[in-house]
Amino acid sequence: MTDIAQPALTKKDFASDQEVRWCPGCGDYAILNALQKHMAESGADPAKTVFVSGIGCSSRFPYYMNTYGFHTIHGRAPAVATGVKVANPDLDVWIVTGDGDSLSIGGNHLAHILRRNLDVNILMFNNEIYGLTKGQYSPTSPVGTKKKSTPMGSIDRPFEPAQFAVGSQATFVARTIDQDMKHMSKILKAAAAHRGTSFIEILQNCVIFNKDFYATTVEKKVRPDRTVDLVAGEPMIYGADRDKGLRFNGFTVERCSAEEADVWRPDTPSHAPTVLIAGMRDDPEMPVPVGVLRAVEAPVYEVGVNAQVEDAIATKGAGELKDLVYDGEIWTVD
Amino acid sequence: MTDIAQPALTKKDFASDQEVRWCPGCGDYAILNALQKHMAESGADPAKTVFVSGIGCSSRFPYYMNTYGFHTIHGRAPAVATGVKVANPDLDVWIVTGDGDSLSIGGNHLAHILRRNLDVNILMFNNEIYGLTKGQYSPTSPVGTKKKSTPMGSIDRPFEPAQFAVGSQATFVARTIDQDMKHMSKILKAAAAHRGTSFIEILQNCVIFNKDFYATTVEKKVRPDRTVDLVAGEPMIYGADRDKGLRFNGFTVERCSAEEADVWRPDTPSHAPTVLIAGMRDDPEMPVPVGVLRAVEAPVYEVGVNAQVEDAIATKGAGELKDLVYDGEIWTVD
Amino acid sequence: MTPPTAQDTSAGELPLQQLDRVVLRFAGDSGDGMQVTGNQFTRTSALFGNDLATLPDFPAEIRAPVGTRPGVSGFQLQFSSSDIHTPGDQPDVLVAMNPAALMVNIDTLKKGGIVIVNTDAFKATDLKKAKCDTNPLEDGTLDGFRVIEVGINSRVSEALADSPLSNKDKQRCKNFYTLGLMYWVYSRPLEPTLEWLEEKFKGKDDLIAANQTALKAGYNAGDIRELFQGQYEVPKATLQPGTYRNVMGNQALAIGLVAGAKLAGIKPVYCSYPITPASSVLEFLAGYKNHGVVTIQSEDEIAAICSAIGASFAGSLGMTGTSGPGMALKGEAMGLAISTELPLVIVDVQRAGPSTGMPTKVEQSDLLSSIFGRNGDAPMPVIAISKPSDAFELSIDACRIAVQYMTPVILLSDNFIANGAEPWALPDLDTLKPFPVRFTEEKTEDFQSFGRDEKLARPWVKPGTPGMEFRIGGLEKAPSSNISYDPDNHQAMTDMRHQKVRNVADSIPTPEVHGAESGDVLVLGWGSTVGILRQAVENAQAKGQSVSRIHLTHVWPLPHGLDEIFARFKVVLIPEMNVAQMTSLLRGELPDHNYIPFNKVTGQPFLVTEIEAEIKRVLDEHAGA
Amino acid sequence: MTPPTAQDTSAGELPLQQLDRVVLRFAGDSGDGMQVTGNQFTRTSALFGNDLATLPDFPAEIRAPVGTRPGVSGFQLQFSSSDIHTPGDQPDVLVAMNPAALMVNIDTLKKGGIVIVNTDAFKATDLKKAKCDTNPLEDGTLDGFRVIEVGINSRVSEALADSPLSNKDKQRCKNFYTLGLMYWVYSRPLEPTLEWLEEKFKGKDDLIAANQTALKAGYNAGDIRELFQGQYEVPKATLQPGTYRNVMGNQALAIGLVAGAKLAGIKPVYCSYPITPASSVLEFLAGYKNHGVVTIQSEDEIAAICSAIGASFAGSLGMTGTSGPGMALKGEAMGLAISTELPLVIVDVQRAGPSTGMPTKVEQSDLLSSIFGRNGDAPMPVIAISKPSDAFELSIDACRIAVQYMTPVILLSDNFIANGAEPWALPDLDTLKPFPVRFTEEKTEDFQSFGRDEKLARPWVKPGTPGMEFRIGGLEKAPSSNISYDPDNHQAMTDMRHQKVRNVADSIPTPEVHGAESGDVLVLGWGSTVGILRQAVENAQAKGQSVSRIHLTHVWPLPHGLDEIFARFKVVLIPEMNVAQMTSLLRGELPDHNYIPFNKVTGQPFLVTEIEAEIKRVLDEHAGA
Ligand SMILES: Cc1ncc(C[n+]2csc(CCOP(=O)(O)OP(=O)(O)O)c2C)c(N)n1
Ligand SMILES: Cc1ncc(C[n+]2csc(CCOP(=O)(O)OP(=O)(O)O)c2C)c(N)n1
Ligand code: SF4
Ligand code: SF4
Ligand SMILES: [Mg+2]
Ligand SMILES: [Mg+2]
Repeated sequence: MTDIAQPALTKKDFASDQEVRWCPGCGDYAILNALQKHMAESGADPAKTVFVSGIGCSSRFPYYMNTYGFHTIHGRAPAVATGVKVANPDLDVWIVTGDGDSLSIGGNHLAHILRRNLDVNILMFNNEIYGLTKGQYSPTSPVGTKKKSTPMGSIDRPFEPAQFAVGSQATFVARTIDQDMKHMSKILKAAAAHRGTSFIEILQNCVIFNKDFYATTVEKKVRPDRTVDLVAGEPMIYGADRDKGLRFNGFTVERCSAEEADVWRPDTPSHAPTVLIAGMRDDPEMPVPVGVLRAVEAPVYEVGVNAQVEDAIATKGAGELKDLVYDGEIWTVD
Repeated sequence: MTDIAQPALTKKDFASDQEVRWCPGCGDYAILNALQKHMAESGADPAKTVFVSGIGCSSRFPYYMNTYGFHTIHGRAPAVATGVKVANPDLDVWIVTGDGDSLSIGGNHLAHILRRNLDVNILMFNNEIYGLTKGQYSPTSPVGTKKKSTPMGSIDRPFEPAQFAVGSQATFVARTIDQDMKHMSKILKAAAAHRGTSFIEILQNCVIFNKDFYATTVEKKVRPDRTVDLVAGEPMIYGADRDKGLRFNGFTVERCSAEEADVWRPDTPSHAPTVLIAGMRDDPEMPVPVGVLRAVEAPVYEVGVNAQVEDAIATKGAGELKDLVYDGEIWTVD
Repeated sequence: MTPPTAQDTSAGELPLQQLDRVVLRFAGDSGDGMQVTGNQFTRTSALFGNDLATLPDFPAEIRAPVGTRPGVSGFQLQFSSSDIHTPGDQPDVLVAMNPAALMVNIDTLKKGGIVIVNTDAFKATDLKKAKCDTNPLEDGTLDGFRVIEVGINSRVSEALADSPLSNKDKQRCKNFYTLGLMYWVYSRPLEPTLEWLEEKFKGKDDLIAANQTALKAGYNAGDIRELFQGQYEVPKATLQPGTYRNVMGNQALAIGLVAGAKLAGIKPVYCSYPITPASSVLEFLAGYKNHGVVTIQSEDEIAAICSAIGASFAGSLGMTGTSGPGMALKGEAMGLAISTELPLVIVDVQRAGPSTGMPTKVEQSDLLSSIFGRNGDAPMPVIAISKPSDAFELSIDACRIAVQYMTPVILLSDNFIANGAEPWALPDLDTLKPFPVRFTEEKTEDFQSFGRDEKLARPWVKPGTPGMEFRIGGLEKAPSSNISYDPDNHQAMTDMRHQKVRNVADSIPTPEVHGAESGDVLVLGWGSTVGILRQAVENAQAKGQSVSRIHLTHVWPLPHGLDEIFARFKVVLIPEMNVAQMTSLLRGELPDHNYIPFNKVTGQPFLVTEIEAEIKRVLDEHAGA
Repeated sequence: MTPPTAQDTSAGELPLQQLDRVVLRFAGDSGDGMQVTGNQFTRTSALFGNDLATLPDFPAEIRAPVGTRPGVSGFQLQFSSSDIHTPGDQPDVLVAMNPAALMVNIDTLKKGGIVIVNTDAFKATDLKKAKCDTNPLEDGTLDGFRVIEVGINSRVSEALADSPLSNKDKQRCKNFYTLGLMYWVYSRPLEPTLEWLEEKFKGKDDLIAANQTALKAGYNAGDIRELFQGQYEVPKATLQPGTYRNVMGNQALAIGLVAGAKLAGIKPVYCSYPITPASSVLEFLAGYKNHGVVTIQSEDEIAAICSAIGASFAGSLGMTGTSGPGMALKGEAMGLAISTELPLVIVDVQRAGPSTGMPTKVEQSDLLSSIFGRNGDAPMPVIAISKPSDAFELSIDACRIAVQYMTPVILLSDNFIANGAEPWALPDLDTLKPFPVRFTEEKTEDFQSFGRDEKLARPWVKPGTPGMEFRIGGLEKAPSSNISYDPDNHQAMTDMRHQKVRNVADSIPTPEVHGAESGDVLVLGWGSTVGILRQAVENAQAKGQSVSRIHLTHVWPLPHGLDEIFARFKVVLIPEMNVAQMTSLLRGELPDHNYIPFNKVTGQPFLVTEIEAEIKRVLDEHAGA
């Protein structure tokens, strides 16, 4: 929303005085870095910026931003943020959450903020694990995950976050990678520009409890061949040599040569291309899609809510307390 | 699951001795009727059948079935049913819920039972309203719904239940209509036959608080032109004269003549056809799809959970209490 | 509007008897319009100048099957020429529109009371629906009552012979026929209802005409008059002078919340998930948008309180409302509001529990869970409304405490208050004391986000204020608002949170003792029992018994001065609609007194006679001591 | 395994001094392996035959930045030749691996105590990380202590010169060097740890060798020995004869739940959502699948309790576990279990609150919310574990009460118990009394789903049983289990639910009074304060003070006989890690006694000396009275 002004503040101005307390090597550091950079570059006003989070390693985020911040309770950040944004639509509200916070305990609030389409940005740090509680599997962990509470492997089929988001009527869905600063910056910018709820899944390395997931999916060495960056209006191309492509064939996605690749259109009215592309995650032969997976326009909740108040005032006149109290049938006793 | 046996019991045997207490004319009666019929016809064993519900008009359902029944708390039926089914996989478990119960307060539990794919059947009575609390709009009410709590019209964009379900990795999604007994029976049969969680949305008439929604969508007179019954392997045809058809064109659905209609394949691996078809609901020009919207195979949660227990016993031997207590480093003091 | 006169010029030949008070109960099928009938009678009596109290009694189902007992809807009112405080224990007159209504209510009718039955609704099928094996009009059920049989259906048909309405629609005028009849019996004017009908059915002239005709036909049913052996009159009461309106508890509460926010000078944001009997607070507030009220219908109760907390964090006055099951869900978030010290008003319209319980029935059983029902040491003030007409003031006070002390506040109401209507002596709005919020906008030398003022409240900084950025959360914090695991800090913050809530007692009045300042028995009440306890104690006092009464509105922290008051009585008798929760609370807080609990947990209010009997029992046991 | 001997044959020239008890604290960075060190020392001492008690102290963060104060991890243990009950108030010896560890812990060290510092970790950068402006080794911080400086890093490098490990990996053996040193000082055998290392690093021979070498190097560091002026010996304690193992609270609790289900003869289904410090109950149980244990990691706490309720409905023993914030979420569902009268065990491992609070710190502040924290009158038994070794028995008792009374039961533990380890005198499993569930499989003439046995428990019918189909739910119900809004029925059911829970008291023993049966002060405790209170009271008794002690395990309903016991003392002193919650409870229930609360809410256990001082204060104030 904010116009890109001459950056009066630097990245450092967005760092709070709190010591950052994630494990050394945790992917969260890079995301913090990217955010502070984004804030500075987009000319954000710290006084008008609010970070709201739930509980988890990721949710410590607000403490490290020199903006307003609210570290709430587990899973409820979208609900708290809804109150913040409706009460004061001028605030630039960012939600920071984890895969457990947003898709386990908080799944319903996430779904509802997405359908309401508040103009906020959601950063979901997906490390496919519960970090803060020391390593239990999460709703994004693949079947068979052997962790503390699942010594014989997890049984539940995971959510695919982008599919969950569009199933909840999300208007903006994107995915990026903690270690890819450039990509992260690009996605943050796109999300900030979107009017409505932006849902960004950030693949994040929990070096303590789940670094294997990361190593086999998006770590630098495997990234070019294991991910595809989808850019609106451009062909879907990937590979270290950018020689691989993807194309749609009815209701499947196929690998093809770069030349044969289809153009990516995240603004397609139907959810279909997003769910198709997001579905590739199930298939180890296919790259993990990153980039903007969906971006469509829809009315924004807090605007509608406040517009009704204004309309009511415009039509009925600004109410006085006496209009409410001295209302209906009144009689006097002397 | 149950073999179709010679119906030893009749529909009446599945009616409990409780007086049914819905409003006269409520669509819930027809559904109750259909269920009792289905139970009798499928040769169900009342002793092995459990109905679990949340709270709402719809959720009174279990009281009227002469089976085991649990009327739980608002939104939590899927969680309770998970415990029932895991504890005793032999029971045939049915969840009855409303649009508020399942998609407002209970959205998260619904999503999680769908991803876990327990072998239970979910009947979601969608009347696009909160009936029991006397008529507030629900998460399936269209934007602009003017009801008690929204005198100026609702602002939130609704969920589309089928899209929400597939976004939550549902393996079976269907939709039917309270007043169409034949269709309901067909869908109930298909759902019962599905191994995994079957999610059935039943468009239901709340004659007291929301009959208008019903009248303009699926009431008998408008139904042939306003709905399309999708049948696996058959062309997508509808209309009073069955002269209208639907076909896919890239990521859109188009109306066409019956001859040009595409064949419906609810077992397509990708979610795309389901979300495309379900998306027609937004478009007043398009019919509301009913029938089986998705049906794919996936492992079943309670089977996996109990198999791990059996595997553990098979490999480690059935544990004795002393193995747990007298474990690790033991020493004696005399 | 000035009160119309009560003159029935056509009463001529029959005697007119004066009564001090009458308890009337209308009962019929939910479809029979008994609530409308009751409300019209109430309204007319209020305009006429009686004191009155009402008790609507809805069926649990939206529309139970016609003619069945669970489908019975009732409305009881007491109207009087002197002060009254309850809708009356037992009706003097019961109007029963069908057998189910008769059977459900006959046990409450006063011995020798009048029962008016619609004989047209006592056919075999009607009796079957009501599960009557024999006809109660004939089987002795009504022995000992004065039975007035009226074929209301036929009479309505006759009266509306010329109406173009369908037969079904004509029969829907039955309730106005009945109302007309009762208006005649109690010498009430027809005008207010005739006018109301014109307003209500504006544009539907046939409906207006038919209902008005039915009303008049009932009023003028000369032959029935004979059966009553005369007409009654309940003269005006000498009410406290003032301006009045009728108000329901939930409405007064909603208006109070708006008033509170206005007095605080900030925007009210009410977030709620519907639940019986709290839903109408949301619905009323949603109608007040031109007062700057923002309402959100949330996805559940947890979201509702969290959004309200978010709104308060952003500098508005966050509010949420629910009933028991919803309260049980909000506990964790209440802890967050306590820990972050944000203002918040949490309305709990209590209903019978546990669990889903009996949603349409009354109970006071959320007292202890309001005070203690959260993990950790998590104190918060709790206020209890006693009746519709003080909901306004106490809602304002909840807002005041919330913003002055930077704390969440629970505001308890109940089913009886929520749906009960009574005349409200309208306050002089100029006398309401504003308590404007002053957001902290600049950092003084020693500024701390969790610094303290003289009340121990922390400063309220509104996001958007330049240079004041800070972070808060549910982890324990140092005064700076930074996370702290320091042991001494946790002790200090815990003590601070407790002391702050205790300090609220400094800002609330010691409740008045009604009756002698000392004596044998002090009857202590809180919440919606107020009218019943008042009546019972006044009756006991009139008999010369040594009984006084005190009623708590601020139940946590307890107001100052109670210890001294209790010490002046031998025993404190505590009637409650729960299992002795206030008794436990008082024993824990003020252990040095002799408390006697008296409990009723039937989903129904106490009867005045029950309280009187208990007072007598306690006096017999303790007066000599 | 038989206990190894404590003979240090190489101690030769230095004096060997006998001590009755020693309190030792290891402190270092979270990466320094202090928990392993502490556990090894504990294990060796247990095998040797000392009595002991431990107190691990984790940092709040998973991995706080290296070298910072929040990253300090500590482990305190007391080992003794006589009975001890606490890990000790103040360490006699502090091992500090870096400046942060020194600074965080030095205040607790006994005046004149020994502090062993790793001087290699006191470089300028280390000091900066620990926020030390000056070097505490030089600035007087350590005045009054005996400081033993050891360059542990260099010594480890030297000792492992020949190891093929990387330098970094070599330095990870520092903790074993330190452990070796302490083994020498306290004449502990090396064998148990040498063996443990082989087991632990099986297949990684380099690691085994390096750690073993480091351990021995520490043990044999001749020059350092001089600094200690001799070796100490803490002889074996005369422990209660029996078979022992070490057990952590959460593990004993998990085993107890399995045992309870086995004794009930039904399948345990534990449903939980991870939360500190309860997660490991789920993790332990997930490892017991071959015992027929089913575990579900649910999507949240509400789902967890609901699935557990579903499992109980289906005829298994549903269980769930969490900590404070999760408890606050489960309230509504607890009400459902109460209303449907289904057995259920709800574990609450308490942590410091309110809200998120201090998740890794101890508190007892969920007492009142456990008892009262649900809408409506919703009574349920509450049991409180006191220490790891009785977690087993009380978990069984929770299961017993749940199935015998058809009720949910709350089992309270806390952070201190959960992660604390202590020797567990293993029970003779043959003496455990089974309480097999008998499902009702046939309808007798007067069968009712909510009929009652002599305990007032209702029959348990298992879905799947032919001919017994019934429906239940959270609405009020008649004995038939059909929905009922009948006023008298609600009163009767409410009374029944209360009485049933009260009846549980008939099945639990009156707690023992430790000390004289009457006197001036009775110290009453519950939960994890048991060891500290026992020590303090024994100390006071040894001084001849008129003090006795009682400890509650069943906190709701209260056991019979307390009234009589309390009456024999002038005052009842109630030390608690909350703001006087037990005091409130007892005043409400047994109002006739003089209760004195003594509270500490720092997230840290009481010190024995604090309790002793308070006993003295109370005696001074009340003994004369
Ligand atoms: C009500 C509640 N339940 C459980 C917890 C414990 N808890 C804290 S964070 C967390 C999950 C964290 O996982 P995720 O959201 O993925 O964040 P990460 O730590 O991986 O960044 C859990 C279960 C809690 N704090 N509150
Ligand atoms: C915790 C809780 N919150 C709110 C309610 C009130 N409530 C009962 S049913 C209901 C919604 C019903 O809507 P739906 O699920 O669509 O069912 P319907 O009545 O329309 O069949 C609500 C809000 C409740 N009983 N419990
Ligand atoms: S546990 Fe994992 S997610 Fe949490 S701070 Fe450490 S590395 Fe990061
Ligand atoms: S309110 Fe609506 S949904 Fe409920 S019983 Fe009546 S008609 Fe049916
Ligand atoms: Mg995570
Ligand atoms: Mg509905």
